[in-house]
Amino acid sequence: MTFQIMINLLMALIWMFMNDAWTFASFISGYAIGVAVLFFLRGFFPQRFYIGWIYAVVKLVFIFLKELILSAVEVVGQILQPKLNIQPGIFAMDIDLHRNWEVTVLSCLITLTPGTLVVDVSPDNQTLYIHAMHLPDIDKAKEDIRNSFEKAIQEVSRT
Amino acid sequence: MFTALHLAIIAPFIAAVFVPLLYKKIPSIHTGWFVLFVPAILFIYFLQHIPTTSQEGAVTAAFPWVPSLGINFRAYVDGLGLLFALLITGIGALVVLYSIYYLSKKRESLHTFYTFLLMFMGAMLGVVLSDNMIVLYLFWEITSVSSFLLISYWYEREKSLYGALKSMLITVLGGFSMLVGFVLLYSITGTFSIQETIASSSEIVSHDLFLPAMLTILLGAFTKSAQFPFHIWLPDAMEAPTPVSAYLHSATMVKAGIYLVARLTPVFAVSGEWLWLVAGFGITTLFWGSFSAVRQTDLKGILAYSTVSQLGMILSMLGVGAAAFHFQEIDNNLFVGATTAALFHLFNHATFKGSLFMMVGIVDHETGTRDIRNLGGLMTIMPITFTIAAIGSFSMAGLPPFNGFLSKELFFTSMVNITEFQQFNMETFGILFPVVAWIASVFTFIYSMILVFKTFAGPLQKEKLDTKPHEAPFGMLLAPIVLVSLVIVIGFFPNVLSYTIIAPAMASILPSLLQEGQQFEVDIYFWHDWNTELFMTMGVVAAGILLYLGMKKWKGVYKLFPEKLSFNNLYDQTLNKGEVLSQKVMASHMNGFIRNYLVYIFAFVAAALLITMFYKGAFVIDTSGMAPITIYESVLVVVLVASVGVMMFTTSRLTLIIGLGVAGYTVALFFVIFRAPDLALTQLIIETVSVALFLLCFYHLPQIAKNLEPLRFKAGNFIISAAVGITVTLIGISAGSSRMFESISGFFKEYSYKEAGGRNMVNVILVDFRGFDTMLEILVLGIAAAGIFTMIRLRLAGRDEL
Amino acid sequence: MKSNDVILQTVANIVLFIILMFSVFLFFNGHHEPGGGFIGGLMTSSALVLLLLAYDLETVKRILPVDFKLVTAAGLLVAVGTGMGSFFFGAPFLSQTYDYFHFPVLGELELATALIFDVGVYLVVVGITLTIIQTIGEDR
Amino acid sequence: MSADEISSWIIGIIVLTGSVLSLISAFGLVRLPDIYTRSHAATKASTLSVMCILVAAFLFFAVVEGLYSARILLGVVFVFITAPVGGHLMSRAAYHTGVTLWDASIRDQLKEKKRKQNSSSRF
Amino acid sequence: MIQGLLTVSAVILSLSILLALYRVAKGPSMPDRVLALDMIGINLISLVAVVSLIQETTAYLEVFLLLGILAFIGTVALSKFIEKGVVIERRRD
Amino acid sequence: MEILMSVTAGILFMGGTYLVLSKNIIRIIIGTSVISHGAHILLLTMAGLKTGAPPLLGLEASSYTDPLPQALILTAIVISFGVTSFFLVLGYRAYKENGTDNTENMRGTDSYD
Amino acid sequence: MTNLLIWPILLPLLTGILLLFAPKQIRFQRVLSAISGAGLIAVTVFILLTVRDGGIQTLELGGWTPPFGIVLVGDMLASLLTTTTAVVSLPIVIFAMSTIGKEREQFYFYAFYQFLITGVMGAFLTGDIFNLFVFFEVMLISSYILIVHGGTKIQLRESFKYVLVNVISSAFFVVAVAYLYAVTGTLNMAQLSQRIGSLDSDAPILTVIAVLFLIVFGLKGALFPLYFWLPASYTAPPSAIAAVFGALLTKVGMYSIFRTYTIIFTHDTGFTHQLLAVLAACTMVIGVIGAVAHQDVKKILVYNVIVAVGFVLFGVSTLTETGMAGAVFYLIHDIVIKGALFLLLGAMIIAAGTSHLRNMGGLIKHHPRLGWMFFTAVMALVGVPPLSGFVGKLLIIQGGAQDGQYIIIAVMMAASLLVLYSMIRIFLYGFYGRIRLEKADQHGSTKGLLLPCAFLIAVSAFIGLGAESVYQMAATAAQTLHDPQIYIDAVLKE
Repeated sequence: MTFQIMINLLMALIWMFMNDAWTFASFISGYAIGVAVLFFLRGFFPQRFYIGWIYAVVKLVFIFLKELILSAVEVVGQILQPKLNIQPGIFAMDIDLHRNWEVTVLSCLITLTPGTLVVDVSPDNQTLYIHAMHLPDIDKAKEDIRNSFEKAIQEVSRT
Repeated sequence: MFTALHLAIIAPFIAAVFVPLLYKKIPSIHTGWFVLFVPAILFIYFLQHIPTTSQEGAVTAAFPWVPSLGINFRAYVDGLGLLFALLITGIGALVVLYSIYYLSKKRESLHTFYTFLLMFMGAMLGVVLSDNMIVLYLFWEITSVSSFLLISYWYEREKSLYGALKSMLITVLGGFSMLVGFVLLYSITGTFSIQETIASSSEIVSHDLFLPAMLTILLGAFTKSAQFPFHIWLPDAMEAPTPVSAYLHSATMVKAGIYLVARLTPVFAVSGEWLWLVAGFGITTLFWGSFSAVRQTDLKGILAYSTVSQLGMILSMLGVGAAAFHFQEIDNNLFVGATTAALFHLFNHATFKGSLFMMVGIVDHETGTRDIRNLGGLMTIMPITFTIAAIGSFSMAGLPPFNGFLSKELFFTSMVNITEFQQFNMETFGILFPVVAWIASVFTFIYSMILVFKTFAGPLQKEKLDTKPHEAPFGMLLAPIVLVSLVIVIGFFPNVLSYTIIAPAMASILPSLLQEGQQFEVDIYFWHDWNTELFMTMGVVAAGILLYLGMKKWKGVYKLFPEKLSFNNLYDQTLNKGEVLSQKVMASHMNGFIRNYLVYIFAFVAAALLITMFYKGAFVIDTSGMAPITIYESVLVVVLVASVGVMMFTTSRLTLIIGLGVAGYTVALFFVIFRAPDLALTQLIIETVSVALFLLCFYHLPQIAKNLEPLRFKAGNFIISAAVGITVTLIGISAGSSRMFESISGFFKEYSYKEAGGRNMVNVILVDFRGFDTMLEILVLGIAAAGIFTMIRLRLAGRDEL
Repeated sequence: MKSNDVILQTVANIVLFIILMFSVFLFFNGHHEPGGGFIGGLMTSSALVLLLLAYDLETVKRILPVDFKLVTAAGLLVAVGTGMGSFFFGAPFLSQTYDYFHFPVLGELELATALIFDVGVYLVVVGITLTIIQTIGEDR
Repeated sequence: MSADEISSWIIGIIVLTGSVLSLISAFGLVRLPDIYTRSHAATKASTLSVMCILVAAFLFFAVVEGLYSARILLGVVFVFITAPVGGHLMSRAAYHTGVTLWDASIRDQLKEKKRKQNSSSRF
Repeated sequence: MIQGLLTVSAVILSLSILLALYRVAKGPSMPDRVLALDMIGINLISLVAVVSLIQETTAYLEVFLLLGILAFIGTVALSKFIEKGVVIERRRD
Repeated sequence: MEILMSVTAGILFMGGTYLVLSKNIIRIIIGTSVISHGAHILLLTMAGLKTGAPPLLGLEASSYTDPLPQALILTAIVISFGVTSFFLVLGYRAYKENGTDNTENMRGTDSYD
Repeated sequence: MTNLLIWPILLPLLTGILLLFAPKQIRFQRVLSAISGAGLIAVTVFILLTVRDGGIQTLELGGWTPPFGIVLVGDMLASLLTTTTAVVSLPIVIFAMSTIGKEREQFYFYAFYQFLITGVMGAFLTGDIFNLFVFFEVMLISSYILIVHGGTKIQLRESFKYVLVNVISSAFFVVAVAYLYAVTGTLNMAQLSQRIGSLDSDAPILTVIAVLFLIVFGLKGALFPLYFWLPASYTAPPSAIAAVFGALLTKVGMYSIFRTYTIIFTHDTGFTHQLLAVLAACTMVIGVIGAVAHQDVKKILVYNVIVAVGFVLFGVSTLTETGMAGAVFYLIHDIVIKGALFLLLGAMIIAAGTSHLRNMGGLIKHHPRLGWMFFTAVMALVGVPPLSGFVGKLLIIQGGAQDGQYIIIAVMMAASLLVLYSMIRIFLYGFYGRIRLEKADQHGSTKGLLLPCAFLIAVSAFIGLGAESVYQMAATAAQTLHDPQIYIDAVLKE
């Protein structure tokens, strides 16, 4: 993947050389041409095309944003209730991710999801301890986490 | 110009430098022999000046020291100066000679002794031969210092140190006072030259500072010449080796005060205060000294008080002599005689007192004691010494045919004459002078007798003496013999002195009385008819003998003066109480508790500023041109105040640091609001780093103990801190309301980009306009960091730091 | 108790570079926009502090085997040296100058000696912050 | 209404939304019963609020000054990355120093885990 | 008009800072305070942003990011301190 | 506004002074920090508030705030940072060595005999 | 030549920085410090001569015309003080080499020392009120470290107090500058002088600010109700450090009062200078009380430092040329002689193994040179002519008399007497008196320690005997102070 990016950059540089134009605009156009070329030749590389990866990242970010907004709304709702109607608690959740950054991203996501907050990670990165604002409807949250977040992250980390 | 005269004055100092060298290099010869040359040569040198001075002339030579301040080493040899110079060198030579035998080559560290002695000699010459008051003061202080050193010569003796300190404190006190007097005189006349001051004496009298100047200078003279009540140092100074006592504390140094009075008589004598003060203190001292001398049991003590008394006598004569200034002619001027008498006695006193001291030294040296209760019967064992003692004492007592008789007679004459003076209430109270003088003379007679007869007559008390007494070696006797011969010679031929030395000296004291080419009539006669004075003398002898014989009966009188009330005791108590008091003062506030110090400091800050402010009416409010208050800024202020409040009252250290963080961040926000982006950035980061540092250090620090401070303590703190806050605020408002000038910042706006090539003015100021500040500021940081490193790594704990 | 700092460390790794880039940006920007040697230096130090927070002294020392005391001294020397540079031109101490230079690729750039001075400031700030923090941190 | 006015209205409203969000989250901070629930309020709502406002600022400068400031966006990203981490660290610290859960909490699986480890802490 | 809106926002933000400050003051536990601080830090970003909008100046653009960074570092430091008592560990075993 | 800021600075001084006057080392050190905040605020206030745009010529405003006090404050801030950190370490070293964080027990004896 | 004035600052600064690079190389540290010290003397003397012959020298740092940039002003007062500082700093550092201990030498002692000198020099030379603050800070932070250097219990305890007081006073300094800037809108001293001098009204707020400045500098200079921090903190560090403190630190505070109260705050002298005079008198009194109260030799000397503050400031408060010349003269003398005395006491303590008079005695027997040097120094301190203390004191008295301050003159003379008393006690009970230690059981050797002391005493004697030339310079300095227009013209070149 890194290799792909390097080649792409090189192509942009070559494009600039050829045009003899050292501007940002020519860089962008060179880069765009490079992307196109690479897309056609993607079969050459053992890994998947990196634009796809970028797409995954972007998707992850959007999930992030969406969850953030939802969660904020929910929290606001809970705060503004005249009477606090919550049953908080901490629950453990096993995860299926190993790399440090994966765990990190997941934790961040969880923390930004409605009603959940990672309190601790077990030393072997296998279990997250999560505080929930309202424990009774946590099962759905768990499902959400498993289905959307973990999957999105795995999508990103897939090579 | 540096002349031979200067060299003569400086010579002893130069010699003093070489003394230690000689002592070290030539240990086989008593160092005194080398030293002896100095005074001897100088004596001869000064003798040469007699012809000049006896023609009313004066030798002067000026050498600049600090000319722009009017301080010049102007040596001035006139009659008065020469009289003293001869005394100093002459007696000096004899004393050195005496000391060669008195001080053991083996036991004593002679180099220090002779160094000090020579220092003293030079200083004394300087005092009497300087025309410049400041130079005079210079030498004056050196006499005090060298006297201190000589008194404390045997530095392991507690009493030496005590006496040395006492003499130093008192004489230096006088010296300082005198210096102030000189400065006051200077501010009247604009010159430090004594002669010039004398020349302008008529204008001085009316000046406001005349009296203060006179008083302060007199204080100097009185302390130096041991006048009542400053005489207390002199008896204690007797701890010095006897040659020193003979030299400094009878013949020369104590007479520096007399010299000063005589020297300045032309300046001050016109005023009545001078007359009363000088004569009054003199006569009091005369009485008190002689009265106290009688009760002494130490031979040196007797001599000390006797010296005090005699100095008082000379001073009183000088004082009375000042009356002469109120008559413009010397013809029929009765009071001129007083001055003659003073000078004559000055000389006489040096001779007989010097010999007596040396005599006592011999006795002490040979018997090991000076206590008259242990002495007696030495007459046969030490006949020469006895003779010396007898002549000296009789002269002192005022018996004929010795010189003391002559001066005593002249003294009585002047005392009697003063009652006829028609000014300054003399006609009313003047009668006190002859009366007191007579009583004092009686006591003088008594102690003179004690001196002779208690020591040499009566039975020998061998058991009380450590050694077997015998006559002293000839060398030791030589000096006193010379002196007593003078006593006799002058007794018979007083006029040897009168025209060579005394008349010129009088011309220095009473210059205004002389017309051109005139001279003083100073014929001194042995016989001057059956007059009051002679009867007084006879009365003295009669009463003296009676009282001496019946001493046991009236000695109880002394019990009326308890030790507690004495000036000596006053001195001791002042020192002790002073020390205790100062310790109390210090202990009361310097208790090492930093909070108390801060309370004082803050209280002073607030008080000083607020008082100034309202005393000067500096408080102003001018709201024009001020920015309006908006609501969110007010909220920020509330935040800041709240955080301060939290910090003030929390007991959790983490809350404290968080409060600080909040305050810091709010300050940063203010920087944002008030358009200071660089500041905001810096403040934010620094605040964060500081917080991190605090946290780092908290690992090492304990939690804050609760309830450490009682409520009163806190209330006090609150009041003080509120005062500080109010002060800062009020001045801030006033200063902000009274902008008087345009700020210089317009320059930066104009030139930041043009000249320094930067658009961020603050940064340009930091790195260019005021780059120097920045350089130092990073230096501060660097030092702080290195300091922290050092503080943590370098631990010499447990080591005893001296 | 030993705790798992995986989240912190991972985030710190990313954030570190953002901060460092930002600090360099602030430093170079200082002459025209808010920023400069102090702020840049402090920012760099913050980055390193973050590293220290996320990891530990040993690790950071391994990554950055620098004696920060010497950095401080070097910074001071640079700052003072810039000042002394003006001696060679007979100008008063600390005289700064600047000019515009044309560089290939980069184009027209302003270069000011003040920038070198600022480098000194930057070095000192970084040096002292880390000296202080390391020393205190090592003290037990 | 001109385009400028409209855009400034929009920006204003975004800003206001952001600040209201922040107020609510502050309110939550005060109102919610224990540190963990407060963490929810603090991390989520205020992250959103700051993002709103920063985006508004970005838009403002883009519209008014024509300045597309990447620094603002970088700021957004930064907050976005760090806010959850901060919340996590805080609640972890709270937990490890023994700050108890609200009485009404119904489960604590971490506690069971911790009991096994039998740990001790400084506070 | 937008100025009015912005001022209102600034006030609201200030108020929320005050509220958080109340939490800082009250506690009860240290993490509570630090949490509130973290939030103040975030709110400060907002506030600075609003102020720079009010002043219509780009001078504070750096401040946003910087505040974010510092708030983060501060929070990390404080939480480490609370949790471990040590801000910087010597060596992690 | 200047008056309000003067008052604020005064309050900072008051708070700082109050803290400095207590017996505890930490409170004292923090008190000095608070005092220096007050001093900085005051310096800013004294220069006159809000008289123009931030002192960046790039903004091309018609008037700017006085940049000089800002530079001075910056210097002062940095210096007080250095001093504060030194003081802090000094405080804790003093505590360690003397075994107390109560200044009343740090008097040191002054003997007069 | 342009940059002449920077050298007294730059030389120690550069030396200090270079010393930072190799802390463990003791030989390098020593040699470089000594060379730099000697160089500093040469440079400052050269400046002194230049100023004497060529009038006030200025250096506009960065080439920015005052009042916009920072300007260094070498007038007579500044050059005299820098020279004296240089002359004192070299012997002290040489003294330190044999007393301070290897550990301290390895931990930047010399560097801190050089930085301290940098700060002192800069404070004397700067012509900018804020730059003065910065130099104060350089000096102070170095002094903080030097006091605590070594980290013994007593050092830590006392330096905490010292730092605290100074931090607070620095804050007040900033505040004072802020007020002054608000009212006058400038920082350059010459322009301040010019602006304040041009005021028609009496500007009461300036009086308040003047008092605030007096407090700030009084705190550094140990003026009467602000001296509490001084005694303990000056006794805590080793002798060499105490010497540099006693000789220089308070002097910088005094110098600043000197500067501000002569060229800046001359609008309301009836109030401000009378206040100064009264405080000066109180300072003398409290100083001698302290000196008399103590039996610890260091404490005695330290309180004498306070007395000297009173003397000098009294000279300043008279606002007469004579009085100010006296104050300048006395200031110079006091720097030299306090340095000498602290060093001598340091050697004495090493010889006696104690600093308490009760436990000393008879040191003269085995340390005659030390003893006589000490005696000479005491005489110089007291003002016995022809040593250095005399002329200054004389001039101050004269100035006081011109100003009509007779009561304070009396206080001053009484204080001088008690100074004598307190110091001569050290001589009497330490050097004289019963011999406590025979040669065999000496605690430490004073070998090599006497040379620096002797040098300083020789300087003192030189100042006294060569008073004419020194006086000429002091008078020039006083003239500049008395007539700020000279200063203004030289700096602003209008």
